Amino acid sequence: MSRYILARFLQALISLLAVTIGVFLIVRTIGDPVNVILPIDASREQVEQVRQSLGLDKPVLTQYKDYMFDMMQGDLGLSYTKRQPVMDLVSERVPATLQLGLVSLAITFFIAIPLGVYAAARKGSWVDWVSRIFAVLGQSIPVFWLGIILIQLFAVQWGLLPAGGRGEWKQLVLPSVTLGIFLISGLMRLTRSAMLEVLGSDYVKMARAKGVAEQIVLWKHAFRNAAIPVLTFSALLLVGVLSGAVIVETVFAWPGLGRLVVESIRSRDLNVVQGVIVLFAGFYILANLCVDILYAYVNPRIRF
Amino acid sequence: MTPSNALVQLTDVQKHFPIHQGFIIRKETGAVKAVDGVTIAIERGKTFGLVGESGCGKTTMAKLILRIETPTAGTITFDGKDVHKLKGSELRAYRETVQVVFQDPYSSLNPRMRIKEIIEEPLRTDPKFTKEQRKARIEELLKVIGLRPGSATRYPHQFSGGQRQRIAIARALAPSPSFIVLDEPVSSLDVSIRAQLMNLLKDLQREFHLTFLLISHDLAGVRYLADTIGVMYLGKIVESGGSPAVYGKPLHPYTHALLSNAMPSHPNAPRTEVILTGEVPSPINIPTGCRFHPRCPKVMPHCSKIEPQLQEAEPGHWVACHLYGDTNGAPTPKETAHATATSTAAGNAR
Amino acid sequence: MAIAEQPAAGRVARPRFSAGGVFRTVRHYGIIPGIPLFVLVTLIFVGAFAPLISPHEPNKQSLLDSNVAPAWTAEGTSNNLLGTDRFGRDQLTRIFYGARISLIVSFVTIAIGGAIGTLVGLTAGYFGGWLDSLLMRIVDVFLAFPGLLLAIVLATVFEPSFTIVILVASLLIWPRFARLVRGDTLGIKPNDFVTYARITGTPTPRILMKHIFPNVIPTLLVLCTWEVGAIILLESSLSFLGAGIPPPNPSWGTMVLDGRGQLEEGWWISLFPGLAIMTTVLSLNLLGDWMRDYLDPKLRHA
Amino acid sequence: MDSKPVLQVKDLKVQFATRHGLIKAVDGVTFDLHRGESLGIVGESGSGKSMTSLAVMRLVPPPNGRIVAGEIFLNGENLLKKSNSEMRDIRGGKIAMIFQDPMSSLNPAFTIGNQVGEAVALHQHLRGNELRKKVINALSLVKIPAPETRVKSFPHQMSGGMRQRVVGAIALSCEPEVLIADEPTTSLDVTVQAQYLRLLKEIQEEKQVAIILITHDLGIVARLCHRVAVMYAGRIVEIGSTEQIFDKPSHPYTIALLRSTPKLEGVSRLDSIEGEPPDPSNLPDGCRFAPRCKWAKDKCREAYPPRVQISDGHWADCWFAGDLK
Repeated sequence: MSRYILARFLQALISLLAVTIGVFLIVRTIGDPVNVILPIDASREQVEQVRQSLGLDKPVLTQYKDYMFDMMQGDLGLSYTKRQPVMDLVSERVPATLQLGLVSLAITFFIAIPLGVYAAARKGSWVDWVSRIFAVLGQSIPVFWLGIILIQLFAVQWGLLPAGGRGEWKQLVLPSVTLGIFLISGLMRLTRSAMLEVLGSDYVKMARAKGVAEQIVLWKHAFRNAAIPVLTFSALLLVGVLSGAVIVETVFAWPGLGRLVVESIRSRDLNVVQGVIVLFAGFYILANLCVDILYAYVNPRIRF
Repeated sequence: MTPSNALVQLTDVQKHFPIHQGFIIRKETGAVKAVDGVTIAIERGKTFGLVGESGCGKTTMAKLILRIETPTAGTITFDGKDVHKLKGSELRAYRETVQVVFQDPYSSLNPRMRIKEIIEEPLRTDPKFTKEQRKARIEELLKVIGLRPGSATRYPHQFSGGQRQRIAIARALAPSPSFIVLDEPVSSLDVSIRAQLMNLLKDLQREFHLTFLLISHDLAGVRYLADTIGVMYLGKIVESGGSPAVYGKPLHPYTHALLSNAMPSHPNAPRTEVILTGEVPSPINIPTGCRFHPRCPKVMPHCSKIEPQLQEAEPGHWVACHLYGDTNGAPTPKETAHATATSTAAGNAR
Repeated sequence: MAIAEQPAAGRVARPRFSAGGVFRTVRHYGIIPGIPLFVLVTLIFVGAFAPLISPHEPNKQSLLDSNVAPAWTAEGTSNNLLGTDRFGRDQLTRIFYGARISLIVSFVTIAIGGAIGTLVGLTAGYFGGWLDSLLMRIVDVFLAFPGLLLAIVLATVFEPSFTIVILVASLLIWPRFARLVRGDTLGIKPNDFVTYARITGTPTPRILMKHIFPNVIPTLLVLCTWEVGAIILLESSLSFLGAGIPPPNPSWGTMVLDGRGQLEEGWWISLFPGLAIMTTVLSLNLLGDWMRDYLDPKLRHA
Repeated sequence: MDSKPVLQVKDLKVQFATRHGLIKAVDGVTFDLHRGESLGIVGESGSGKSMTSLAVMRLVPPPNGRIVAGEIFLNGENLLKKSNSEMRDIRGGKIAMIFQDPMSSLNPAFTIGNQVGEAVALHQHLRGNELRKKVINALSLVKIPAPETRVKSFPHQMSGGMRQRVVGAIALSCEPEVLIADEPTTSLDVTVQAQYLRLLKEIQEEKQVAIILITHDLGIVARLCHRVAVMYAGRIVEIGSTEQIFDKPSHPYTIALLRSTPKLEGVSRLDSIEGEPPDPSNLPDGCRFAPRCKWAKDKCREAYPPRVQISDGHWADCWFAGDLK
C-alpha cells in the first residue's frame, strides 16, 4: 500500500512539474510580457530595461529555475499592472473561492449521490425520470446564463436575494446554487450508471437471495462498489469547480480567484494569470492524489 | 513419437511469458510457463485431441502453431518445414493451409461485416481467385455448411450461435486448408446443437481430407472426434496415445482422475471415482519433480524430486510417470501399470 | 460539460446504426430522437443559410433602435421579432449568425480533435505496452488540465480569435476521444475475429480500419454528439469571459454578455441567445443519450 | 423420503414484457420436492430452468419480469402470498441459492467472513463470538482449509473452486430446507467440479437438505440427482427418477438429448437433433418440440399433448409417450 501511495505521489510531482513548465513556456516564450507592459511604440532602450528588470534577458531555463525557486519560497512575482506581489493578490482572494467551492461541492454531494442511487434503484420510476431530466438540463444550460437568469428573477424581479458581492450569507446563495446545479448533473449521471451496473451483478443477486433488505443491498452491497467510479469522478468534479468558479465569480462579482483571473486577462497581467493557474493546477493535482489514496482504501483489490 | 506421416510435428516446444515487476525500473521476476516442453506429432488426415483443464497451456499451443506467438524454445514443423522460419510466399501459403475455428461464435465474427465478406476474408489476398470465383466459392461453402445462399448478405447478429459456428467453419474451409485447429469448437453451444456440429466436422474431415487439432476439456466429445489423444497438465503432455488405448486403459494418475471425474452417461454406470485434492497450481510456480505430484493419489517419495520423462509404456501409448518404466533411475514397479487401470481411488504405491 | 461514460468492453454485437432523415427517424423510433433531431436540422439550416433568411445585417448598429423589446410585447415592433440590443442590432439576425459560429467552431474542432483523439486511442489500445502507457499518461495530463483556464492563458497571450477557440477546444476534446476509443479498442482487440485477421496475415492498418474502427463507430457517433454540445458550451463560455470569439462577431456567448449589464433595461437581450445555446446543447445531449441506449446491446435486449 | 413434500410448485408461469413481445419464460411448471431429495432440472439456455428457480425465490427481475400464475408452497405455505419482509426471512433462511459464477457471486468489497456472517446475523440473530463460530463452522462444512484465517480474506484472494465453496457456505450457513443450485459447477474445471459435486452430495446426505440442481448437463444429473425434470421451451416435458429417465426416456426431446450426447465409451455416430429451439416470443402451437421431432404427426402440431404416466412417478408430455422406439 505504501508503495502505491509513493508511486502516486511521484506521479503527482511529475504532473505538477509538467504543468508549470507548460504554463511557463506559453507565457514566457510565446507571449512576450514586454509587449504587454510597454506600448507598441516604446523605444529599444525602454524594452531592454524592462527585460533586464524582469530577468527576461537570461536563458529560459535559468528563468524557469528562478521562477520555481521563488515559488517554493512563496513568491509568484509581481503583478505588472498592480505593482503588488502576486502572492498577496492571490492569498487575499483564496478564502472567497474556497468558500464558494466547498459550499457548492457540499450541495452537489448531498443531492447528486442519493438522487443517483435512488434513480438507479427505481429505474423507470418518476424519481428516475425527474432526475434524468434534471441531469440532462444541468448539462445543457450554460452556467453564465443560468446565473444571469437567476439574478434576473431573484434579484431584479422579486428582489429576494442580492445580485452579487460577498459578505452576508444571502450573497452566497445564488452563486453556490448556480455552481451546484452545474456540478450535480455530472455526478448524478455517473452515480446512476455506476449503480445500475452494480445492481445487475451477481453479488447483488446473491445478497438478495440471502434475504438482505433492499436498503442494505443498495447502500452496503451496491453503493460500496459503485463508489469506486464515483470517487474517481470526484477528481474531475474539481476541474468543474475551478472552471465553474471562474464563470460564476464573474457573473456574481464574487471576489475570488476566478474573478482575479478574468480581471487579469482584461489587463493582460501575465504574472497574475500564471500564478493563479499554477495554483489551481497544484490544488487539482493534490486533490487527485487524495482521491487516489482514498481509492486504495475503498478498493480492497489494490494491495501493493 | 514420430510417425512417418506426421503433418505437424512439435519438438520440445516451450513458451514462457516473462513477468516484469517494479515501477520505474522494471525487472524480470519470473515467467508464466504456459507451454513447458511439448513434443507431439499430428498425423495426416487424423484428429489429434488435446485435453486438459483451463490454464494447462492448450490454447497457447494453438497460438504457437497459428504463429500468433513465437515459441521460447523448440521447433514446430509443418510438412517438414519450420513454421516460424517461413517467409514470403511460403508464409502466405501456410496461412491458407492452416486455419482455425474458435470457441466463441459471438466474438469470432466481425459484427460489422456481412457473411460473404467474412467468408471471403482469407481468400482476399489470394491471386488464384477472381472476384467471380470467390463469389462462387462463398455459395459453395454456404451449401457445405448447410446455410441458405441468401445468408451471404446478412450480418452475424442475425444468426444463432450454432449457425455462427457453421459460418466460422465455412471461413476456415474457404482457402481449402489441410489442417484446422479447433479450439473448443462446440463448448459454448447448447447441448442439442453440439451433436450437429460434431457430425458436421466429422463429415467435413472425411470429405476434404482434413487434419484436425481438437482442443477441448470435454473428454466425451474428444472421444467422439479424436483418433489420438494428448493429455496436458501444466504445460506438459503427461500421456498420449490412440484414443481407444487412453480411454480404455489410462496410465497416468491424472488421466485416470480426469476420466473418472467426467460425467457418467448413466446413473448406474460402474465407476471408480478418483477425487483429486486442490486445484491446478499456477504456471508461475510449477512444482518440482513431477508437476502433478502435489495432487497425485499415487505419489512416491522421489516424485517431488525427479521429473518423469515421456516414454512409451505400450506400443503407441506414451506416459510421463514414475509408475511406469525407468527413465531416471527411479525404482519403478512395472506391474502397477495394469493395476492402475482397474484400481479404485487409493494408490497402492503410497 | 458532457462526461463521456466508458461503455462496457467485451462483445461488440451492436446493430448497425442507420442515419436517416428526421421524418424517417420519427416514424421509426418515435419522438425522443425526433424532436432533438428536428432542432439540430433546423440549426444547421439556419447556420448554413443565415445570410438568406436573416431580416437584417448582423453587425449593423442603429442607435435609434437600441433596446427594442420583442415583437409580442407592448413596446415591440414587427421589424425586430426578438428585439434589439443596446446598439440597435437585430437579435434574431444575430442568433442566426451565432448558429453559424457555433457550427463552424464545433465541426472544425471535432474534425481536428476528434481525428487526433481517435487515432491516438486506436494506436494506444491496439498496440498496448509502453506506447499505450506513454500516450495515456499524456492524455491524463491533458484531461487533468482545466480547459477553460488554458483558454484563458492563451487568450491573454494572444488576441482572442476563432483559431484560439478552435485550438483550445481541440486540445480539450482530443484526450476524451482518445480515452474512449482506446477503451473500445481494448474491448474489441481480444475478440477472435481480430485474432483471426492476424492469423491470416492481414496487415495491421487493414485490421485497424476494417476490424477495429467500424466497431468503434457507434461509440464515436455518441461521443461526437455529446462533444459538439460541450464545444458549443465552451465556446460560449469563453466568449462570455471575453476570451473567445472577438466582438462584434455575434457569438451567442458574447450576446449573453452584452445583455448582462442591461438586465433592468432589456431582459430579452441575454435571454434569447442563452435559450438558443440551451436548446441546441440539450438536443445534442438528448440525441447522444438516445443513441447510446439504442446502440448499447445490453440495454436493448434487457 | 418424507411423504409430504417440502416444496411444491404448481402451474407456475413467468412472463417477460420486451420490445419484441411477450416472452413466456416459464409456462406452466409443476413439480414437488421432498426432504433429502435432489431434483435435477435439465434444459438448454432459454428453456426457463433458471427463471423457475428465481421464481421460487421470488426474485424474478422487475420491472419486466412477472410471475403471472401458479402457486409455490413451502411446507404448505404459499410463498406467492407472503409479504416482502416475510419473503426476506425465507430467502437465505429456508430457501438458499447458489449461483453459477463463483467469480462474480461474491462482493469484491467485503471479506469472506463478513459475507458469510451477514446471512447468519440476519436469520439467526447471532452476534460477536457466536457469529464468528457459526461462520467458521459454515466454512469448515464446505471444507475450506484454515477457516479461522480465511474469514479475513477478500474474494479476489481465492481460487475459483474456493470461492464457489464460500458461496456454498453462505447458502448452507442457515441450514436451509431447500437449496437451489443454478449451474453451480459450469465455470469450474473438471477435477474441481468433481470435488464440488461430491461435497454437495455429502452435505446433502448429512443434512438431508432438499436440492434443486439446475443444469444443462445430463451427466451431472446422473451423478447427483434422485429425480430429473427435463425442460424445453418453458415447460417440463418429462419428469421421473434418474433411472427411469435414463433407462426409458419417453419424451422425444429426452430421447434425442441422450442419443446426441457423446459418451466416454465412444459411439460411432451421434444422433443429432436438427434445427434450433423455438423463439420464446413466438412459440409454436401444439407441442413445442414438434418442429424438431422426427416422430411428429399432425396432431403434435395442433394441440399441446397431455401428461402421460409412463410408470410410477414417471411422466412425459407427449401424444405418443411410451410408443416411441
